[in-house]
Amino acid sequence: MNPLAKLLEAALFSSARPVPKEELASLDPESSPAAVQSALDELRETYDNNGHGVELVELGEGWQILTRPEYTEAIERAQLAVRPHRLSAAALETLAIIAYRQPIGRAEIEEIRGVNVGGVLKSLHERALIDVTGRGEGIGRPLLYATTPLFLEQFALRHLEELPRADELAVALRADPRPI
Amino acid sequence: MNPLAKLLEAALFSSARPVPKEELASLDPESSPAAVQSALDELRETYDNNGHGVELVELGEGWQILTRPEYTEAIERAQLAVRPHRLSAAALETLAIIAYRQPIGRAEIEEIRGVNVGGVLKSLHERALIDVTGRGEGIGRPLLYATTPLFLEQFALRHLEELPRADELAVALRADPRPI
Amino acid sequence: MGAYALEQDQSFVVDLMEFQGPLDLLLGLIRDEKLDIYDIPISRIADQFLVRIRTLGLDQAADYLEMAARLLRIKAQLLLPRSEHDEAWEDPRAELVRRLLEYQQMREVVDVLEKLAEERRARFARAYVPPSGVEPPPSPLALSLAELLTAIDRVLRVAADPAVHDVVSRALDVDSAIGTVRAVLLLRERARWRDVVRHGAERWEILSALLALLELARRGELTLQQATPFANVFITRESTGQAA
Repeated sequence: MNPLAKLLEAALFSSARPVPKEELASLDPESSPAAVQSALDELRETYDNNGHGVELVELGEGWQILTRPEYTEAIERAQLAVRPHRLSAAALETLAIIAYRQPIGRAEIEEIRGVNVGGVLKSLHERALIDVTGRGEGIGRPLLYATTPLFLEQFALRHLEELPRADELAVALRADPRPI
Repeated sequence: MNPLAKLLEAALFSSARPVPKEELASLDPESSPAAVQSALDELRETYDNNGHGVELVELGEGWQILTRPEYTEAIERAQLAVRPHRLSAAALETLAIIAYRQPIGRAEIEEIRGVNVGGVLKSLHERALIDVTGRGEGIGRPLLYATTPLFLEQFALRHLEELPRADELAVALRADPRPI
Repeated sequence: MGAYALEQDQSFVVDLMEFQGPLDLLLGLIRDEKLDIYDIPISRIADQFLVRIRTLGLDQAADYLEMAARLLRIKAQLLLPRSEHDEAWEDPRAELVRRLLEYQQMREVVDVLEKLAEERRARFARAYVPPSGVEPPPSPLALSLAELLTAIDRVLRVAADPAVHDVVSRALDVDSAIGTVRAVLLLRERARWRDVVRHGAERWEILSALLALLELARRGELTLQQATPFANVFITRESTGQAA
């Protein structure tokens, strides 16, 4: 490919959005609009004729390199097979609170996190990381949640006492300049 | 290119991070590891020989397509992408120690650097360049830190063994100072 | 953002001074004076160290003061009289030399890392990531202790702040009510209205619970029975309903 086509390929590859032709032209002020167009044509033909898994397309907003649609399914399947599911930050925080304060009711968790945790509790419960262990005293005798044996297993903990104490954690994870 | 190479190209284009080898292999369950490797080689050679603006590199426990360095300046000038921030000297020193001595606790890092590293550890952890991997023996069972795959990725390393060995460094450790 | 975070810690001060800490400053002095690292004239270097941290304004920093104290201690130890042929005598500078060499080694690695990072920074990865077409089916959970610890840290930081309560009118929360009902039915097969709605519940809670019961009955997870109007509502878990 000619040098301008290579530059355009690199630029299109590293841009998060389709790139309008004027922006592509600004990559090399020496090149005429006609040269930019012929470089785009060359890039497109390279992808089409040499058998590539990607193609160059012109969308409303500009030019973009996209993977060919016939590979989408295989790619998504492979990602799912290999990339494990992660808990959301909200779920982890809720789990952390339950681990340290169990048994604990929903209102108390919401008090600490400052947001509604109904949906999060539900999904943690569905994942069998927490369980209802009883009911608390007080108004409405709230359900109390605790972590399950699966929770320990998932975090490779032998028992809950292996979690750091709150004060240790503050020392370990937080900026903590020595007193001068 | 052969069909597997095209599929691999599409998969590598679909990811902003290096694609792990297992994921590449599971794209086509019929293909042997040798076939995957030779398709990767074909893809790399295509990029190298046919004059492309991108290249295929192996790093951080996987494969990734990256733009060639000669286009970086033009792409940045056209504001199509920006380079990430440089790490501070404090961050680099701490990372260097962790990379060689992992898993390592905070006190030991501070002993080598001669300064408090609480804040640096926290920011490295937030940037996912280091991770807590367990707890050490001894008083307070300190948290132990290790580098992450993202560390390898950001330093374009395939594995930690690519860093120079201690005996390859100019400064050799000598046990005792000369007698006075 | 990352750079900003790094500037927050105290190493920022030292960064400004172009020294990464007392060991770095000490190495600088040794280099400037062209001294032999294995044979440091401690008395001279200790005095210079004190002058430098004073002029650099580092004489308040704990790490530098600690090193100054260490140097003065070594100086004092070297002044103690010792016999000509004392086999057991250990050079009090040995530990300092070891640390200086170790630090120098590490700085060498930093140079390597810096070069690698620069090379990687000069290449861009694909920025556009195609949106995934389908809602991913539940795949095995990947949980790391580190993630949990970070979450705890976030919680602690937030929880340490004084709680500020704003009174807002709440919308219905059927999802959580469904969770409550399911949780109750995990504990026992039959439950009553009172078990899923707390005494003195607010109107939105009562409505949420009611809608939750109806929804779960519709999904076949439970059956609702009421013998007569205004009598107790019995909630019975369906054995075919979802398992715990």
